[in-house]
Amino acid sequence: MLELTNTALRYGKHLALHGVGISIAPAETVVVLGANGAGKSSLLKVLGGLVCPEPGAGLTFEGKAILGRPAHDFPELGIALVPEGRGIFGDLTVAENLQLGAHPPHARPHEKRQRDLVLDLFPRLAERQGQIARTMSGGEQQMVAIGRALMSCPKLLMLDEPSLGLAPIVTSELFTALGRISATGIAMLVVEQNVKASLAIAQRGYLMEAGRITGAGTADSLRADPAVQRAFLGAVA
Amino acid sequence: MSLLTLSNVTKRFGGLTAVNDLSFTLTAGETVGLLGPNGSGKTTALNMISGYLPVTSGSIALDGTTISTLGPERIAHRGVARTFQLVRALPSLTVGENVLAALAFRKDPLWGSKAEAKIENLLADVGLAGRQQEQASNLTYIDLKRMELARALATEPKLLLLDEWLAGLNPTELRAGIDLITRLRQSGITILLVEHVMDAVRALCTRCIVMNTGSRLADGPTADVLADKSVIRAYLGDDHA
Amino acid sequence: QDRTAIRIGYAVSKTGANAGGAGISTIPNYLLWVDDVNKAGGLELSKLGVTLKLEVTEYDDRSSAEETVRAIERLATQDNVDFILPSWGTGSNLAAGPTFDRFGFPQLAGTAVTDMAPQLVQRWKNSFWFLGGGHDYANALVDLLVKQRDAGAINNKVAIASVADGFGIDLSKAATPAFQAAGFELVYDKTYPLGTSDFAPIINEVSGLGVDTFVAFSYPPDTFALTQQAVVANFSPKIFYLGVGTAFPIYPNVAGPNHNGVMGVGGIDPDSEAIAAYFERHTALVGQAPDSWASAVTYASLEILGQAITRVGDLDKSAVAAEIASGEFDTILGKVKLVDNQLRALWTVGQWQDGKFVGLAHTEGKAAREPVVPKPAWVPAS
Amino acid sequence: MLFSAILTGLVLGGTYALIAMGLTLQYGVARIMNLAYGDLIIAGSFGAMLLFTAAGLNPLIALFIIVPLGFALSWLVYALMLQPLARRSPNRDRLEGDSILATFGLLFVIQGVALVLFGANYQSYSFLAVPIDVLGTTIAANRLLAFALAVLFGVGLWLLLTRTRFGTVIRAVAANPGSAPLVGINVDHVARLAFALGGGLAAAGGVVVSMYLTFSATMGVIFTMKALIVVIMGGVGNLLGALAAGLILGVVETLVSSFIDPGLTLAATYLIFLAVLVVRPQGLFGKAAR
Amino acid sequence: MIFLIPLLALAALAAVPFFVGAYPLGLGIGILGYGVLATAWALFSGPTRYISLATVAFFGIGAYTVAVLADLMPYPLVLLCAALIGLVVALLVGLATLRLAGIYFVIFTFGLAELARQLVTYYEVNVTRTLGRYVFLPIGPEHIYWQLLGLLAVTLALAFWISRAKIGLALRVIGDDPVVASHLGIGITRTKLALFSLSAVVMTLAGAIQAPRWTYIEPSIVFNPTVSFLTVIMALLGGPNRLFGPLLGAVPLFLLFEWLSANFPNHYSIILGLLFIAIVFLLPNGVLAAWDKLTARFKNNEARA
Ligand SMILES: Nc1ncnc2c1ncn2[C@@H]1O[C@H](COP(=O)(O)OP(=O)(O)OP(=O)(O)O)[C@@H](O)[C@H]1O
Ligand SMILES: Nc1ncnc2c1ncn2[C@@H]1O[C@H](COP(=O)(O)OP(=O)(O)OP(=O)(O)O)[C@@H](O)[C@H]1O
Ligand SMILES: [Mg+2]
Ligand SMILES: [Mg+2]
Repeated sequence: MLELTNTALRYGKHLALHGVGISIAPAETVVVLGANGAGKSSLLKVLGGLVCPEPGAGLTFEGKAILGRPAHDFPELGIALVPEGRGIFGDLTVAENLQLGAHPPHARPHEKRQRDLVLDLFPRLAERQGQIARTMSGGEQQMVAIGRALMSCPKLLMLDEPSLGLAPIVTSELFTALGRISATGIAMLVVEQNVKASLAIAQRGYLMEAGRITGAGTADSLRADPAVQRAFLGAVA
Repeated sequence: MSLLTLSNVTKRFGGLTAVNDLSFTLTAGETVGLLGPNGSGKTTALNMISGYLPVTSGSIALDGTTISTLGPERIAHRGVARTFQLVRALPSLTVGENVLAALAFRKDPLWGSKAEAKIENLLADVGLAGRQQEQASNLTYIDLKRMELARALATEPKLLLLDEWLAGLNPTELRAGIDLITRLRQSGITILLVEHVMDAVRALCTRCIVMNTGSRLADGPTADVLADKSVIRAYLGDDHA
Repeated sequence: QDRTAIRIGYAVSKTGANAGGAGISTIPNYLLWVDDVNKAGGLELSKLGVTLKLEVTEYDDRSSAEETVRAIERLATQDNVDFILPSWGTGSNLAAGPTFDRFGFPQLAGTAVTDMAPQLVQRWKNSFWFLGGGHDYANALVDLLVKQRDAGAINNKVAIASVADGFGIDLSKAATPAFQAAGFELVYDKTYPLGTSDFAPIINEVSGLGVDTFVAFSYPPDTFALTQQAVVANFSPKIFYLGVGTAFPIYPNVAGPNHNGVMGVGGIDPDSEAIAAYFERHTALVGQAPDSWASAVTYASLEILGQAITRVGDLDKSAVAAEIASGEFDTILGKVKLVDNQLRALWTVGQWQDGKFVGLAHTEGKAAREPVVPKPAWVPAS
Repeated sequence: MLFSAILTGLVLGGTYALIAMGLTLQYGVARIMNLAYGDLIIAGSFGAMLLFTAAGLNPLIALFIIVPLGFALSWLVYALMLQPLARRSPNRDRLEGDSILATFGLLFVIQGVALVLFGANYQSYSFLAVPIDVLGTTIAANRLLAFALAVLFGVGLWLLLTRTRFGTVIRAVAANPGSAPLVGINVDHVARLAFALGGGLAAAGGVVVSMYLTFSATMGVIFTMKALIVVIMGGVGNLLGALAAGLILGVVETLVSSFIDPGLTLAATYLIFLAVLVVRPQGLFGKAAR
Repeated sequence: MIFLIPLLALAALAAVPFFVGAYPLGLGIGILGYGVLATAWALFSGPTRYISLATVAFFGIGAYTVAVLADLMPYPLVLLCAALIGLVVALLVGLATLRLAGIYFVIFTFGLAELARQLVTYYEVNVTRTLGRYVFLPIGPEHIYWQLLGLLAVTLALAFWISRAKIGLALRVIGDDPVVASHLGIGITRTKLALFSLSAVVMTLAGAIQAPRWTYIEPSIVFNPTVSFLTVIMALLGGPNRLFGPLLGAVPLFLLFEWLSANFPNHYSIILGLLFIAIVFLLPNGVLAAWDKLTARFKNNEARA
C-alpha cells in the first residue's frame, strides 16, 4: 500500500535520514524501533508530507506517487499522522478538535460514526467534549490527538509515540484499542518506546539507527533477536 | 525531618477541581513517586509547589516556612527546582547558557570562570559532556530532557520535582536515566517524581503517593501501594497487578 | 554673474498631519506664484542686468518640525537657493524661525497665527508674520457680535467649543475674556481634543442651552463634522461660526445648501477684481479654488517677495528683507505695507454669502458685506 | 440626558466596532499585523466618494462594488506579498516582525497612490445625513446605519466562526497553524481567505464611514490605530470582543464628553483601554495567554 | 587596544561639526537622534522581544521638561530633571505592563503614549491656557550634536555591558520563556523594570537634548507617534539583538528617507513603501545578518582560492 524508497532528509547541515526505504501492506501494523534521535519522527514526517526529502526519494501510496504533494493533501489520501507533541488545537474544544479531524471530504459523511467509535475508545473524551483542549492533562491531550486522527477515516494511521505520558491502564487500553483499530483493516505505522506492547500488536517491524534502517523482520523474529532484546526489551535492573 | 508539607491544598480552574484537599509530607532525602491517572492533578500539584500556579486554598510549607504565598523565583531560591512535562528549553540560548542561566540567578550565584567549570561538570553528569556550544533548539528530545535536568540541578535544589522526566525513553535509555536519578538520590536530594513508567517507579521510589481525580488515593511504601486494589483499578490496570 | 534662474526652495508638508492644510493654503499658492512669475518672463534684476525665471527646489517635510529645520539647512547650504518659502502652519513657522534667522533668509510666514509676532520680530529680524494673532480674530468676532446684540438680532448667550491645538487654544484664550468683557454670558466654553470624530455630545448639549451664537475654533475635519452634526440635530443658531476649514472651497460641498450664512475665520473682498482674477488663475492651474482666508494672504506674501526682489534689483537677502519691511506693495489684497514686520490689514470674520466667503470684518474696520443674521435655517438633508 | 448620551455613544461605538472587525480577522487568523489596514479603509472611502460624486452612485449600492474590490485587493496582497513571508517564517514572532515591516511599506504605497490621485486635501460628501428620532434622541441615519452594520457583521461573523465547520477551520488555523495540515486544512488558503475577508470588511467600513467622516489620504494610520485599540481591548480574533470594545469606547467617550469635559474624551478612551488591559491582559473576551 | 578603536571613532565623530556645514550637521543630528532611540529601544526590546511603542512618550516628556524648566534652572539640571521624570514614568509604565505580552503589550504602549499626549494637552489647555511653549536656549546645532553623540556612546557602552552581564542573560531567558526564567530564580519584574526604565531614561534624554532645535514645543510635535514607529522599524531592520544592529538600521533608513524626500517629494510614499517591501524580502534577517552572510561568503571564497 505504501512504499518509501531511497529517502534522505536534511535539516540544514544535519542529515537525519539516509537511504531509508520501508513498505507497508494494507491492514498491516508495522512498528519502528530505534533510539532517541534515530530519525523515527523524521521518517513519519516524510510519510505525512510535512517535510520534503532530498531528491532521489520515492513515495507511493496505493500505487500513486505522492511525494511533493502538500501536507494538507495527505489526510484526504487516507494517511493520518499523530505527530510528536500531539499537535492538537489548543484553543479549541475537544469536540471541535474531533470535528476538525473529519475535515477531509471523504471523512465528512462518516463523522458521527467515527465520533462514536472514538468516544467509545476514550470515554474520558466523552466527558470532556466542551473543555478547551489546552487545559487537558498530558494524557488526555494524547487521547484527543489519536481521536482526531481516527476521525479522518484513515487507511494508514501513523502514531509517533502514542503511549508517551499515558497512565499504565490507559496505555494498555490504548494498545487494546490499537489492536481493534488494526482489526478494522486500517494499516498502522507505530513508533514506540514501549517495545513489548507495540510488538504485540504488530506484524512486522523496522529497526532504525542514526538515520538508517538497520534491520527488519516479523514481530516474532524481532522479539527473538538477541540484539533487539538487549537494546529494547531488556528488563530494568 | 519533614522537608515539604502540603496541607489541604486545593486548586480549582473555574468549575473544575484539579487538586482537591491534598495533604502529604516529604521527608528530606526521600524519593517519592507521585502517581495517578491522566488528569488526576499531579502536574497541577507540582505547579503549585514550584509556585507556577497559586493555590486556591490550603498551604504548602518548605522546611517549616510557608511557600505557597511566594512567587516561583523566591521558591526557587529556597531550594525547589523542577523539570516540565513538556520540555521547556530556552531555544535561542546555547546548551551552556541554559545551564548558566540557572547558575547565575540562584541563591549563591556563579558567574564567569567558576560557572564555566560548573557547567562542564553538570553537563557531564547528565551525559551532555562537550556540547556546551550547541544551540538548544537543535537538541534531540532526550538531550533536551538531559539539559533541563542539568539546569534544574544547577540551582542546587533541596527538592527536585521531576514531571515525567523518564517518559519517551527506550529501555536502554531508561536504564541510563534511572541510574542518573539513583545517583542524584544518593547525593541526598529529595525527589518528587511524577511518572507513568512503572519500571522506573519500582526501581527508584521508596514510597508512592497515588492521586485520583485530584485527591489522594493511597500513600505508602511502593510495593504496598502498587498492590492496592483501588490503585490497580484506577491506575494500573490488570496487566500491572 | 552667470546665473540662469532665481532659485526658490521650500519644504512643505506633502504627507503627515499638516498635509491637508498645506495642500489647500500653501502648496497651490507656491505653484501659482512661480507659474505667474515665469509666465510673465521672470523677475527683473536690474543691478545684474538680467530678468530671471524662478527655479524651484522642493522637499517634503513630512509634517515634522525636525525635518522642516533640516530641509531649510539643506536648502540654504547645499542647494544654495536664493530664497526659501516656509512650510504651512504656526508650529512649523516657529520651529523654522531660528534657522531662517541663522542663514539670513527672510521668512514670510503666510499661514502662522500667533500673538507672539511682535516679540518674534524682535528676535528674528527677517521674519514677517502675515496672518495676525488670536486676538485679532477673537476681538473682531466679539465686536461684530456686540453690534448684533445691540441691534437686538441675537441674545446674550454664547457657546464656544475649541480644538485643543495651538490654533484653537490661541483663539479661545483671546475670545473668552473678550466675550466676558463685552458682557456676553458664556454658557459653554470647552475644548475637545484633536482627532475627535463625533460631535453629537457637544452639539446635543449646546443645543439645549438656548444660545443664539455658537462659536467653534475648530480645525478642518472637525469643522465639517460640526456642521453635519448641527444639521442632523437641527441645532440652527442665529450665528454659526467655525474655525479653519470654513473658508475652504470644499466647505459648500460638505454642507450643501447649509453653507449659506455660516461664519468663520478669514474672508475675502468679493468686490475685488484682483481677488476674482486670482481665484480664476488658481482654479485654472490647480484645479480647485483657493481657500478664502490664508490662500490670498500667502499669495500676497509672495507677491511682496517678488516685488521686493525687483526693487532691490539683485538677490541680496538682507536688502530684500529690508525692502519687505519698509516698502509698500501692490498685491491682490490691495496696497500693502507691513507694520513692524506684520501684515495688519486682515479679513478676520467671513460669512458664506452667494457662494463666496465674504469678509464681514477687517482689522482696519471695514466690511465687505453686512452680516446676514440670523443665518438661514438649516435645510434638512434629503 | 443620560439615556440620550448612552444611545449616542452606542452609535459612535458602532463606527469603532465596524472599522475594527476586519482587523481582528486579519490578525486573529491570518496572523498578519496589518499596518496598512486603515489605508484600505481610506481607499474604500475614496472609492465611495468617487462613485458618489462622479457617477452619482448611492454608497449603499457602492458597497456591492467596493467590498468585493477590497476583498480582491486583499486577496492579492496576501497571495503576492504576505504568503511568501508566512511560508518562510519559522515561527509566529518572525512572521509578526516581517508583516509589520512589509505592511508598513504597503501603507506608504497605498497612501502614496492616494496622494498622487487625490492630493492631500480633506474629502467629504454627505449621504443619509438625515436625522432620525430614536426614542427621543436625534441621530444621523448614516451613523445608525454604521451601528446596524457593525452589529450585523459582528454577530453574523461570530455565528459563522462558532457555528459552522468553516468557522471551526478558521479558528483552528488561528489557534495552531502548524497542525492544520494534519487534518487536511490548507493553511495558506484559509489564511488568504481570512485576510481577504478582513480586507472586504475594511472596505465596507471605509464606505460607511465616508458618509459622515471627513477623510484625507494621510488619515489611514488614525484608523489603523483606532481599530487596533478596539481589537486588542476586545481580545484578538474575537468578533464579539471587537463589537463590545467598540461600543464601550463609544459610550465612554460620549459620557465623558457630556458629563465631564469633551477635552478629556480621548484621554478617557485610552485610560479605559489601558485599565482593561491592566485587569485583563488578554483583552475583554480574549483567552488567557498560554 | 580594543578600547582604543571606539575612542578614536568617538573622537573622529566629535570633530565632525568643525568640518561640515549646517546641513550635514543636521543630518548628523537626525541620525544620532534616531540612533540613540533605536539603540535604547533595543536595550529592552531586543532580548525580551517586547515591541514597545511608548518611545515617543518618553521622548516627548523629555522635550516638554526642557520647555517647562529651561528658564527656571541651569541646563544640566534641566537634563537631570528630565531623566528623573522619565525614570518615574517608566517605572509606573513598567509596572502596568508587567502582565502583558505580544501584541497586547505593543498596543498598550501605543495607548500610553497617546494618553501622555492627551494629558499634557489637557493640562496645558486648562491650566496654562496655551498649547505651544517656546524654548529659546543658546544651544546651537553642534551642541546638540555633541550631546547626542555622547548619549549614543553611553548607550552603546551600556548595551555592550548588558550583553555581557548577568542582567543581559536574564533578559534573554525572559524573552525565551518567562516561566522557566522565574523557576530559575530570575526576578522577572525587577529585571524587566530595570531595563525598561534604563531604556526609557535614554529616550527621555534624547527628547530633552533635541528640544532646543525645534524652538516651539507642542504636544502634536513632540508626541508624534511616527517617532515610535520609526524607532521600531529601524531597530528591527538592523537587527535588535546586536550591539550595532539598531544603529545600522537607523543610519541607512534615515539617509534613505532623506534621499527620497529630497529627490522624489511627490512620489516619496510610493517609492519608500516599495523599497520597504523589497527590503523585507531581500534582507530577511536585517542589515547586519545580511552583512554577515556576505562576509561569510567572501571568506569562503577566499578559503577556496
Ligand atoms: N527541525 C529539526 N531541525 C534540525 N534537526 C532536527 C530537526 N528535527 C530533528 N532533527 C534531528 O534529526 C535527527 C532525527 O530526529 P528525529 O526526531 O527524527 O528522531 P527520533 O528517532 O524520532 O527521536 P526521538 O525518539 O527523540 O523522538 C536528530 O538528530 C535530531 O536532532
Ligand atoms: N489551566 C487549566 N485550566 C483548566 N483546567 C486545567 C488547567 N490545567 C489543568 N487542568 C485540568 O486539571 C486536571 C489535572 O491536570 P494535570 O495536568 O494536573 O493532570 P496530571 O495528573 O498531570 O495528568 P497527566 O498524567 O496526564 O499529565 C485535568 O483534568 C486538566 O484538564
Ligand atoms: Mg521522535
Ligand atoms: Mg501531568
